[in-house]
Amino acid sequence: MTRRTAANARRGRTRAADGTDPRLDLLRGMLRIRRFEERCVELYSSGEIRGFVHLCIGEEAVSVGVNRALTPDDDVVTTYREHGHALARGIPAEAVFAEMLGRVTGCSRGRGGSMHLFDVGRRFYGGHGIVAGGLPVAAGLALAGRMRGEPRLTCCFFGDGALAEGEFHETANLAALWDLPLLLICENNLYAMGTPIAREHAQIDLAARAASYGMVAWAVDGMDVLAVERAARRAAQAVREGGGPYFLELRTYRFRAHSMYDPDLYRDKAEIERWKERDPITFLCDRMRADGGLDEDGLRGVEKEVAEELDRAVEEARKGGLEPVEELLRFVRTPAGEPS
Amino acid sequence: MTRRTAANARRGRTRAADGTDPRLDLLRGMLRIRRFEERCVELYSSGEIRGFVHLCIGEEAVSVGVNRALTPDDDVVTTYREHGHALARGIPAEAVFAEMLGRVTGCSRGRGGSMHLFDVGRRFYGGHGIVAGGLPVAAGLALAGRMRGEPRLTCCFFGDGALAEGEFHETANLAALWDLPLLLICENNLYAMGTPIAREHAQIDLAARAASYGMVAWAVDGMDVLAVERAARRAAQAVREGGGPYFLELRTYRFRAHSMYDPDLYRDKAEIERWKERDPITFLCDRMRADGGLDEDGLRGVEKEVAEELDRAVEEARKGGLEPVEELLRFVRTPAGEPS
Amino acid sequence: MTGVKAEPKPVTYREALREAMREALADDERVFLMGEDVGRYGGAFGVSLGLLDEFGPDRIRDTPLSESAFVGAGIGAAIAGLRPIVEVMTVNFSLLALDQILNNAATLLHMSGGQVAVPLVIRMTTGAGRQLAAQHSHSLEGWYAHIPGIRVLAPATLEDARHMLAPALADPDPVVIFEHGSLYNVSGTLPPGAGPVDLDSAAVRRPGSDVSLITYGGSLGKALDAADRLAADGVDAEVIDLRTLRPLDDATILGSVARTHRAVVVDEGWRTAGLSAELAARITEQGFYDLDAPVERVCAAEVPVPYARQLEEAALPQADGIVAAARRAVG
Amino acid sequence: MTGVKAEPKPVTYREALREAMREALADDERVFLMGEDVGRYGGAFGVSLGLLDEFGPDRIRDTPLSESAFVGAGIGAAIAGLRPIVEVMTVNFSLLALDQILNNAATLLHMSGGQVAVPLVIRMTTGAGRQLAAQHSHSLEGWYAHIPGIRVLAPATLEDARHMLAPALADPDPVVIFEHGSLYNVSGTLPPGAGPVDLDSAAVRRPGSDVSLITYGGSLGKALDAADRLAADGVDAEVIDLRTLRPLDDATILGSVARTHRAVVVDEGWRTAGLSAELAARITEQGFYDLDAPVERVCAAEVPVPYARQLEEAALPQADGIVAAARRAVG
Ligand SMILES: Cc1ncc(C[n+]2csc(CCOP(=O)(O)OP(=O)(O)O)c2C)c(N)n1
Ligand SMILES: Cc1ncc(C[n+]2csc(CCOP(=O)(O)OP(=O)(O)O)c2C)c(N)n1
Ligand SMILES: [Mg+2]
Ligand SMILES: [Mg+2]
Repeated sequence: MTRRTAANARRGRTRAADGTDPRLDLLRGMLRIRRFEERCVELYSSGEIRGFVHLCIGEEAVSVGVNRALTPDDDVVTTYREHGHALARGIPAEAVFAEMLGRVTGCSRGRGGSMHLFDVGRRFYGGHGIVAGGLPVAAGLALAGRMRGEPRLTCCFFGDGALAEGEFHETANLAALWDLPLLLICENNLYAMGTPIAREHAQIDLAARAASYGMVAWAVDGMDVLAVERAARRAAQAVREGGGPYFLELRTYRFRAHSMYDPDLYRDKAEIERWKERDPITFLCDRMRADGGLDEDGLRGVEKEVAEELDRAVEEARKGGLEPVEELLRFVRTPAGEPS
Repeated sequence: MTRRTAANARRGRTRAADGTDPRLDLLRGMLRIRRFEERCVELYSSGEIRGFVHLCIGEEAVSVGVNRALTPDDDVVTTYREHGHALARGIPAEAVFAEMLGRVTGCSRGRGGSMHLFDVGRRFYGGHGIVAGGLPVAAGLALAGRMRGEPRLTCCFFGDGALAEGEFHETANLAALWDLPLLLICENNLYAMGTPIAREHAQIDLAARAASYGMVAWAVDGMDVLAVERAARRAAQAVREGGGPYFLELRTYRFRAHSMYDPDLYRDKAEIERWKERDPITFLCDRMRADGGLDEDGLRGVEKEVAEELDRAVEEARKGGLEPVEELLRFVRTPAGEPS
Repeated sequence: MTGVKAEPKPVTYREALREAMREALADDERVFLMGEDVGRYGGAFGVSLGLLDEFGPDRIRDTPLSESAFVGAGIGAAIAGLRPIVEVMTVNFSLLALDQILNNAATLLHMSGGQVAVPLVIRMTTGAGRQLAAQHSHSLEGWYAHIPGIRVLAPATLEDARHMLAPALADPDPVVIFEHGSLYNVSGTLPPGAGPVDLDSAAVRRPGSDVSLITYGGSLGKALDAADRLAADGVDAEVIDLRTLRPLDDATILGSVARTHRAVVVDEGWRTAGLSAELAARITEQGFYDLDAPVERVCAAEVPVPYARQLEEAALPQADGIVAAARRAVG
Repeated sequence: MTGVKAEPKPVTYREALREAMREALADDERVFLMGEDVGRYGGAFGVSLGLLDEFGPDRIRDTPLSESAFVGAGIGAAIAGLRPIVEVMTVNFSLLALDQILNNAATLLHMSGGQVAVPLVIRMTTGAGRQLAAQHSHSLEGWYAHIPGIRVLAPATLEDARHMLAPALADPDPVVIFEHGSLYNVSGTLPPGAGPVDLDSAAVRRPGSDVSLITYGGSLGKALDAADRLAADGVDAEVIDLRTLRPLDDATILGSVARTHRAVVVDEGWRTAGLSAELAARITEQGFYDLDAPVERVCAAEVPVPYARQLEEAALPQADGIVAAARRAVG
């Protein structure tokens, strides 16, 4: 994107060619993720989705805002809390539902489930269940882009807890040392499972920690999708221009428990309520209403659109077949002959 | 030690009760390590010492200076480059030679060799061959001291290369988070094997990196034993007073190759010569000569003393027996009955 | 009516583990628990729920996400004379601490010529069966059983969950305890007054004369089911619960095979170079002339465990496969 | 005199490995080498000496001491279509990268439903015998052979050192290559014009009819010595070099045992639940009625490898022990 359009986006007030408010896309993107995950809860309760499921409800501004700074050529590597990242990246809701329902039509043919969404066509490289385990892989994707002189960058999402792992440290040093085109997105929701950040890190200013490796690092309000988009665009541009890795700490909060198994007994309800007042969706709606960018019809329209899409998606996903057990051993190794 | 004696030591000019210059001990300590390792080279060439041997020649000021700040109650954990740390800690030269000769009289009964010197009586917990692998163990020793409210601290030596490992990162965060009584001694000799620090770390100011974990960190001239002692005493005192972990980066240089296997082709000879001009032993001698703290007789006397000790030590070490192979499986587990 | 003993009230496997820790913490001030979310959260699987309130944050320590550091710290604390129980949330994450376990915990005693003992207990959840997919479904007990210097335990019953920890803590050297994720909610009653488990002996959970089903941990239930089904058509299977995976109790295993002349090993780990291979090899080495048929192995298929239910079920040992293997063995 | 072929000049195992890498780097621009000290230092064991000058720092990459990061980076680069050769200095340090190898390299293809292939080659030095003590003497090939999704190679000869890399790089999935530290200085001549090794087949290094000695890597030489000594007193031993440790070439192994009716497995790894157990188990499963005696295993003693020479020698498989085991087998 050019500096001018970036500047306009920064003001967040430009009109798209068709005269609609571009913020509507952001709103739609976040609502879509929110409603998608609410369906996940239903499907989990009905026993159709199993295993570990980690919701990002409350954190939608991160996936939607960051994704605006990415091109289809960029790589994405993420965590088990990745429904939002996958949907924002453009993986159809139907393929993600199907994956969680364990269908062969799922984006990982039902072999991955909620934690392991993949879509190589969209350069979406998962869906990693080992905390910080995706970081070295992302560094390697970035290294390949760099060695080939390709314009792409690699965007890697991870949590605040991941920073305590050795794999974060080793990757941060490697990326800074080799000037890798890596956009490091730390989704700081203040908790690693039940452990608050202050009991996880001696230095809780995570951007400062990252900067100590000699890379540029900013802390951003992760509940304001426009601020997230702005920061992500700036960082992405700098990375593309050869500025080496950039680190963004997006301060956010998860409104739901860590996973479906988590009784969530370690957080003070008042704290949760306080954060819900900063709900990224209401926050954007209010701003758009304030300056006339949105009216009730508009909002209802978006809600309806999303509801219809998700109805269809669940319906289609349910129609997906199951991988026959005869196929169990397929994909352990690439069969001779298949292209690598 | 009291602040006053510390201050005197700082001036490095106090006279011991017997009127001798206390710097003489530092000189003797460093010379002893230097000559000890020169014997190691001979014993290696003669095939009596085998395996990996890593010399600290050029870095003697670190072990001698730091050890002055430790009490017999403190714990020491170190690396494979630990002859100097072991000798400074008081492990008899004979026991260390015997270990390298693989004798049952060695400080690890011949099972460890050069890289794995142990002496639990002196709270010397090895001798670790995995780079950064000793750090978590040191944190645990410090944690135990802390949980029991004991006054001891744990001193852990490691190299500049070790900082790149995830185990350093995890340990640094844990130590700072839990305020552990840990004295972290980074022996920065500017190389990790053949890799210069600038190709090892994006941020080569290692003290700054350590400080980013929220602990106090200083860089010190590791070729000036008085400066090392001064800094170590200050840091140790602060740690004992509950100041949490302290990190000292001691800037030094190894005059010899990484190990006996290393042809040392990656360093510019001129660089090595420049550093040799800062030889910690000559450096101290010159200062002592300058202010009358040492004359040629004095120096000859020390050399003679050391030579005689090492002659005896080698001789005694060679007399040590070999562990019978029937004992091979001993110490894999503690035999039932033996105290734990 | 008087003189009647009160019915022991039912407990879960989870509660039995917790009770064992509570007892250890209360009886020995050197004991403490450390790991990710063991405190405020109560443990990823709720095993330590409530212990923080009872024993405080100094002895029930939440750690950062740093498997290598906190396992290594457990080693150091053990060396210093404490008795740490380190919980590694699951075996899947223990790879990040494996260097500390192999190169330090298991090695220091020998490498120091007998000076540095490491009385450390490490607990971890293991196993598949809950649709957690490839990265959260490992069964790597066989890897740990390969390491000289450590003892490896796999409590499969309420009694073992309740009574293995005390002897593990009494062991002067490192002990790794594997808790199968499918067992935590298993509930039953504990025989009152049971004592510490003998950590050197396997247990015959069901005596039988025609074939020995040898297993441990999460597969014990499947083996017992298979035994019932075999009984229905006249095959009398003996079921051995290894309990201790290192060192293996050869006497009990070979004693059983000497009676039945046929053995089926059931292991949720992958087949190649796993624990099942060791059992098959030992039985054949020591019982070659007792065997009427080659030792059968029922293991996990050699595939990263998939999420989809039908695929996961097909990937893991099931009663059907055990029955079929036993039938092949009895020919 | 004309028409005489020039004698091929002697090369070392180290040079053969280097030549294989040079060829790969020259032939395919997607290939690059990355690891600790592979560049300026020339590799801890000198294998890559000179390659930096020839191919430059972009393709001969020195990495920081960060096993997990640079192995993971190799995985990422492979996914992106490059063909990285990652050198992990020794297997002892590979534990720090094992999470990346097991949970990513070996798992991504399946977990992604076939989308994410990882054409990565990892080289590492393995083995004991040079008095490097416990932390530098591991033989963990058996652990790697346990992992579905990866291929494991152990070149034991000059030819294999020279000709295994090309097919390994051609493999669309991860390959781990173990180079035994005692082999680097072995020298000999390479048959001219030899082609890529068939990575699916073991090799009969010495035909024989009385007993099969089955081994790989650093133990091959010991097995061949043992075979010579056995021949001296009339026992004709066949020596099998596995070459590929995963997948195992059952046909060659069982074919040999079908002829000799006796097998001795020689493995420098620890005995319990190692590769030797798998070999013993498979041979018995598939060759039960061919065997005249139980499969013998000659392995490392179950102890952290000690420094002292006499202890280290006693801890490792030696020709004496192999001869003794073969004699037991032939009864
Ligand atoms: C190496 C590793 N250790 C532990 C776990 C278990 N676990 C899964 S998520 C999680 C918390 C991670 O917190 P954070 O990085 O902040 O991400 P968030 O879940 O908050 O998005 C833990 C401990 C794991 N998956 N991997
Ligand atoms: C985890 C690990 N990786 C690699 C090695 C091989 N190795 C031994 S020493 C060394 C260099 C360490 O450098 P530094 O930490 O600066 O210590 P120094 O040798 O300079 O004292 C390397 C790469 C090892 N022993 N452990
Ligand atoms: Mg978090
Ligand atoms: Mg160094």
